This record gives sequence, C-alpha cells and structure tokens, in this order.
Amino acid sequence: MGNGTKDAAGGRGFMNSAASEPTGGDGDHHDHQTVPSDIALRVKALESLLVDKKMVDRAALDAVVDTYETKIGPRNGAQVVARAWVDPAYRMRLLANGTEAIAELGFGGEQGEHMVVVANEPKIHNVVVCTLCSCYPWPTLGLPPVWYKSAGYRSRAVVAPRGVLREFGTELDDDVAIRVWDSTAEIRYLVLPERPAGTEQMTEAELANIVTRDSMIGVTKVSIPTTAGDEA
Amino acid sequence: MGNGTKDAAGGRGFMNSAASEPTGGDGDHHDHQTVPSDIALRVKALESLLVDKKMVDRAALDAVVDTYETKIGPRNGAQVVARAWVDPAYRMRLLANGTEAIAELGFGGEQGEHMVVVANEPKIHNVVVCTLCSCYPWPTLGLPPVWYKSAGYRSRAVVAPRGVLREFGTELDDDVAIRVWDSTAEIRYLVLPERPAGTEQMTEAELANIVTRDSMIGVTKVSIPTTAGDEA
Amino acid sequence: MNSIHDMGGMAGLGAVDPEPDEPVFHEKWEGRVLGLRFLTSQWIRGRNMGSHRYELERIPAPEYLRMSYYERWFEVLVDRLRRSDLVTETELAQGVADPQRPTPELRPPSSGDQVSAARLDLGIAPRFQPGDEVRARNMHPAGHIRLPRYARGKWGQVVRDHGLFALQDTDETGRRGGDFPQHVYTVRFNAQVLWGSQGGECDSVFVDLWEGYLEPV
Amino acid sequence: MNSIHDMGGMAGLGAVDPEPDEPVFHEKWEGRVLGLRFLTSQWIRGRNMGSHRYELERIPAPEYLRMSYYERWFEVLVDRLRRSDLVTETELAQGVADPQRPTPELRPPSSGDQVSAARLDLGIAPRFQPGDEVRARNMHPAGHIRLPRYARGKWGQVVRDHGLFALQDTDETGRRGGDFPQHVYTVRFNAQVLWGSQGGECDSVFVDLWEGYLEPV
Repeated sequence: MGNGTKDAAGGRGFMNSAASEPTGGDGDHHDHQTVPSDIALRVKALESLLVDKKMVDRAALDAVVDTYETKIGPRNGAQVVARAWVDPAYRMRLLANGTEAIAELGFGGEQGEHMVVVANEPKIHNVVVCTLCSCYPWPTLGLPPVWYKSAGYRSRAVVAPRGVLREFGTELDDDVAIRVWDSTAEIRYLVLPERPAGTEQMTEAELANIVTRDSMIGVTKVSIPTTAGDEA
Repeated sequence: MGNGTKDAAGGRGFMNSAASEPTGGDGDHHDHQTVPSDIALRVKALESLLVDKKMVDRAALDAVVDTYETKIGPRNGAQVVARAWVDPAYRMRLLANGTEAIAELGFGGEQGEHMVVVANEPKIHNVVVCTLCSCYPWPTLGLPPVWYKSAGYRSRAVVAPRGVLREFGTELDDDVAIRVWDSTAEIRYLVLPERPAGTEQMTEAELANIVTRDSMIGVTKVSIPTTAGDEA
Repeated sequence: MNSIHDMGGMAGLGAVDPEPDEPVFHEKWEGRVLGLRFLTSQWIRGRNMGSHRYELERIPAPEYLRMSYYERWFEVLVDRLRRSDLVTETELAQGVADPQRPTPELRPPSSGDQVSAARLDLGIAPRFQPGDEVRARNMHPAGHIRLPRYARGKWGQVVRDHGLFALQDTDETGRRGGDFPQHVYTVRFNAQVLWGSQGGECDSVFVDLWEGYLEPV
Repeated sequence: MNSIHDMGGMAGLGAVDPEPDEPVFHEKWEGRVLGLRFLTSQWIRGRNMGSHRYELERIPAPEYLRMSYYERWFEVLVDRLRRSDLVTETELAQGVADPQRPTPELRPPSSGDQVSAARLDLGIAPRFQPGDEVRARNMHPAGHIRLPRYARGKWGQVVRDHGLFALQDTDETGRRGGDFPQHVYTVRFNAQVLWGSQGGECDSVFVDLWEGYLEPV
C-alpha cells in the first residue's frame, strides 16, 4: 500500500502526473502492469474448466487468438487508405459507403459491420474516440492499443483534442477545425489521412507501408519516414 | 494487490457492492482503514520537524486537537435546535439570521461564519451535502463524520436523496418535497428538524439530548429514544 | 448509469502515454480472455444475463480505474458464467468440471439477452432529417444508456441517419425489455456548446445517438 | 477542473455506510494533520502557494478515491510546505530541521494566496434579485471553480442574495489574480431540470453560486 503516493524521493509522485496536460510518462504507464499476478492463473483455470465442460474447443480458442494477433491489424486499414489515395473512384465509394468499399478489399466482420470513413482535409482534422467504452474498427485496425482504451484518452479527447494531439506530436494550425467522432452506437470510424506531399512516385504498396495506425485513429498525420530515404 | 477484486470465495466482491442503492455494508466500510500504515510515521515526522523549526508550537497543536475532539461537536447544534423548539422568537431569529442567532448561544468561528438554518416541515425535508468537497458547519456540528465525506454520499445525495435517506432508515412520504442544500460557497447549512410528537413535557435540556447530529444534517428525523422511557 | 465509464470531459484520469511497437496482447492471458468471451457468448445466450456493457459499467470507480481492459472483461465474464449457473465457484477454483453437474445445453435467445448490433430493415420512418436541429435529452436512468453525460441537454444538428438499430439501453438490472428499434443519427455538437469557451471555436464533436435520446429544438 | 471531486450525480462511488458512535478522529495522526494544517497556514501565506482546494482537486481520480479525507489534506500540506521551500525532502525524511537552513519568516499575504471566505462590505450592487430566473453558465475551465458540473447549463431561480464574497476561482496553476468580489446567491434548481425524470417531481437542489456563474434567462 502507499506505493502510488510516494516517488523515489518520498514525495508525492501523483502530484507530478496530475497536470492537466501531461507531456511525459511517469515510467508506469501501461495499465496491464498493475494487474494482479494471479490473473494469469485464474484465466488458465477458467479455460481448462470450459474445455473440460466441452463448452469451448481449445483449437477454436487458439484460432481466435491467432486471428487477432497475426491476421487482423492496422495493415488492413493501411491498404484501404493507400487504395483511396491512388484511386479517386475508390475514394468516393469509401466515403459514401465505408463498409462496402472496405469489403472490396476483403475486410469486414465483428466491429466493422457499419463503417464510416471520414477524410482529413487541409482545414479539417478528424479524430476518433469511444468515451463510454473502447469501441474501435477491428477489421481495419485490429484490437485497440492500450492508450486508446485509457481513461486519459477517453476523458480528454472530446474536451481537449488539441492538447491530446499535441502529446502525439501533432500540432494543428489554429484555423484547422477538429472533428471528434465519439463511437457511442454501432458505427465504427476510420480516419482517411491526407496523403503527404512528396509521395507522388510511390506505388500503392509503398504508400500502404507509410500509413500508421495512429493516423487512421486521427491522432497523427501520415509522414514519410526519414529512414525511407529521400528519393521521392 | 487484487484483494479488492475477490471475496473469500474467490469471486468478485465488488460486483456485490456495486448496486446502485447499496443497503448493507461490506465489512470494509471506513476508508481510514485503507490508509497506508506509514502515514502515522510521516505525520509524526512532519510534526517534529515543524516544532523543531519553531513554526508550530506543540501546545498550540494539542489545543487545536483537543478543541475539535472534546469542545466542538453536535451537542452545540443540539442546543440551538432545542432552543428553537421551545422559544418561538428564537426560532424566528434563527431562521432569519442563523449566524447571529447561533452566536447568542456562544457558537461561531471557523466554518460557521455564514450560517443558514433551514427548517423541516411536515411536507418539506431538508438535507445538506457538499458535493465538491466536504464543507460542514463545524461550530455547531463539529468535524464531519466519514460517511458525510464519502464519495458515495457526495455523489448520490443530490441525484437520489430519497434513496440515500432510506439507507439511514428515513422513509419520506411521496408528497414530501426534498430540498438538498449543496454547500458550494461560504455559506454553511444546519437543518432544524421537526420536534417530535410526545415531547411536550420535556425541558430544553432534555430536548437537546434527543437531537442527533444526523438529524441536523437532514438524513434522519428526531425521534424519542426507546431507552428514554415512555413517561412523556 | 452515471458511472465513471462515462468519462468524456473529465480531468485527472491520467496521461495518454502511447507505447511504441505495442504488442497486440501484453500477456498471453489477455488473448485467452478475448477468445473465451467470444466462444462463451453462445452459452450465455438464452440465460437472461443481460448486457455485458452494463456489467462493465457496474464496476465501482476505484476498481474500474485500476483494472485493465481485459481484466474487466475477465471479471465480468466469470461473473456472468457463474450467475447463469454454467460454472460453480468450486469448478472455477479447481479448473475442472464437477462430474455431478449436468453438461450445459445451448439455449435459444431470450428477451433479456444482449442484443445484436445489426442494422434492422423494418421500414420505420425517421423522425429527424439531416440538417434538423435537435436537443439531446437530459436523462439519468439507473440502467445502461449510450447518451454520454457531456452531450445531455445540449443542442446539435443531425448530419446523418444510419438507419434502424435495436436500442441497447437496459433497465437498472441490466436487462432489456425488447428491441425497441430506432433510427440512429450522427449529431454534430459545436465544441463551445458542449464546453463553453474551453471548446475550440471551429471544433465539433460528433455523437451517434438513438432517436429516443433526441427531441426537436 | 472537471476532476473526480466534482462527483454530484455520479454512480458507482460506493456505499454511504454510517458508522455508529464514530470517534472524531479514528487515529491520532488525523487530529495532528488537522492542527498542522491550521497552524501552518500563516507560514504558507505570502508564498504564492495558491488554493488548498485546487491542490486537492489535482489528485488523480484513483488516488483521490483511495485516500481518506485527512490523508488528502496531509499530502497536499506536505506538498505545499515543500514547494514553498519551508521544508526540504531531507528534513521531511528525518523529522529534524537542517541547521544549515535559515529559520523561515512569516510573510505578508500575496495575491496568489488562498483567499478569505469573509463577506465583503464594498457596496457593489447585485445583478440579480430573489425571484429572478437564471441559467448557470456552461463553463469547463482548467482551474478551480465552485460551479458543479451537474448544474452547468441548467436554469433555476434565485432565492437569496448572501452579499459579496471574493471569488475562489483559480487559474490552471491554482493561483488567483485578485479578489473579484461578487454577490453569492442561493439558486434553486428543480430536481427534474437537473436529472430529468430521474429527479423527484417536488424536489429541489439549492446551490450557492457566485454572480459570474449566472446569466439571465
């Protein structure tokens, strides 16, 4: 007890992290680290029990985990974005009916049944949150990162989006209108980021490689990685 | 870690205590019990330091603690209520200017500088809360009990006063209007409870003895204790 | 239910703190919880267990804020399995089935179950059209609702009608009384309507709201 | 600041749970914290430490909900003494004064100090009269304010003018820029205006509000 209240110097660590616009970490940032150590054992016991009762098939369970760990993830969404960047007709279909256009590339299913894609423009920046829960477009982005599920993001994205974006290194001009999408119902949102300048020569596959998960949530823009060289 | 999530049977104790209208305790109800064990030592060190620095005089500190522990408490408020019950002119002064009328009995000072007294009537029941903090009329009621400072009371008294009163055993008829006073500024509130029937023969001192702290916060009514006999 | 889960607009709930190269699951048990939730849903169905979301929201605030996402899922899953009598305390502790107990059977859906998120094709006309000005109702029921506190009582403009969806609201026990299909609209709220001068002048928050949450301005 | 301290109307924050024959202090250190807070206030004065209440509200929600009342007071007191350089980390750890450090001096009040709660006699006319209908402003500043979230944007009726008091609001660093004396009014809100049909039809909530929190209806 009490570890949460004292930092190494015996002072109040929490007063430092209480700033309204925290900019740095405090070294204990991922809430999974505070999980009781016995939960792994309790989950294992539940799994064994349900298999023993023939309510759950272990191979099916393995398959679910494998699907979300290796098959479904933000590379799917990056393909959608890259296609929209190179194919104006696809972009129109995507913005008119996200679910159908995303299905053209083979993506759909749980938490992606009702997709809306919102496009960033020079003076419009979109950002997605789920304040009540952690709703997220799984087929295109995979499972959400811890920060998306964090109370800090869920609470502040709707009231202080500019401050939150700044923490991701995203500085927006004052005249850029921010549109925050709170996924309170069954619709799931994907942000279509702006195609960065200097990518005119890139192929669709190369473009997909520079599209990040965070840019499709809307907390960052897409940029050309410095490690990709300057040939473009 | 994890003690909070499992009851003796290994289940989720917190799901039981999560009901919107909890009626019983869970055996770990007073939040001081969860205080880190080292706080007593840290307070002692601070006191020694401040005395050593001659910033605090230990006799003055003892006097403050003694004052709040033995001299200021709800017996003060009970005298105010009893006087109002037996003296109609005092009652009028009390409701017109609480601070001055309370000062007539010698009570005043810190957290009692701006007193308003609100009277219960057959169809009006008053209850006091401080949702933002734990403001409380110290000169008449002493320091607040733990439950008054609890998040449960502060959060629910304004939205579900009838349910909160029920937990104190106070059942109000449906046609009784509840007036909740949220002490958000510098005014402090004292409830003047109704004088119970059957107390016509009691002296002012006897009446003061049956006035409880909770009745002056407004979560209970005053009743004649069964141990007081039936002579009245 | 005005629990801590409805946190939009609050302060003091911690930093955002993204993790570089974050794995899908930080520990193996997290993936198992995800899979177990999916694979047990057919068993919990028909047992009047109500809404998973409702149960998450009933977790008291200090626990809710302490627990990770998958930890909350796990605790709610165990609770639902136990309350629906699919598993017992002893079985959970031992991790093996009690041979004295009958094998559970699958059941057809009951009215108290979690409801499908599918769009419904029922031909019910919408009350509002894109462009309509609406006000979100000021409602504080004890059950699960999908109208965040920060939007209640505020006016906005309907920008899109998504069609009919079953209402996910529950009563104060987590149960639903039926599908209550309603149009779901995206409503645009100006940030300064929501947050006063703290909101950005040109900024907006778009919230998807069932028709019953809205009234005409 | 929309922290967890502004909890009026929330659910899931625990039972009320009164304790029979509760002592004034459950442990000896609680009384000492109370006394130390009182006796150090003259020392903290003049050191631009801002508002004690603001500091309490900055405690992150999980800590705030875990800590007892006097524990919060103690942590804020230690923090203020340390930040105002009246004590050092080493002194706190050892419980004795560092002989190398100068004896602290009392200082006259500074504009950044906590403000007095006294009624002010300045002859500023009130904007509102008892009976006036008013609306509480919808404001969400980053500093300390005394307008609870549940009342923001709601209309009520002025029932009493308590006279002039210094505004206790702070900026986002906990400091005040002056006294800003304003009339404080008790405003009566109908419970159904605040809580919709969840509120009692005949019930009201009375909230004491500085004039600047209010606008005419």
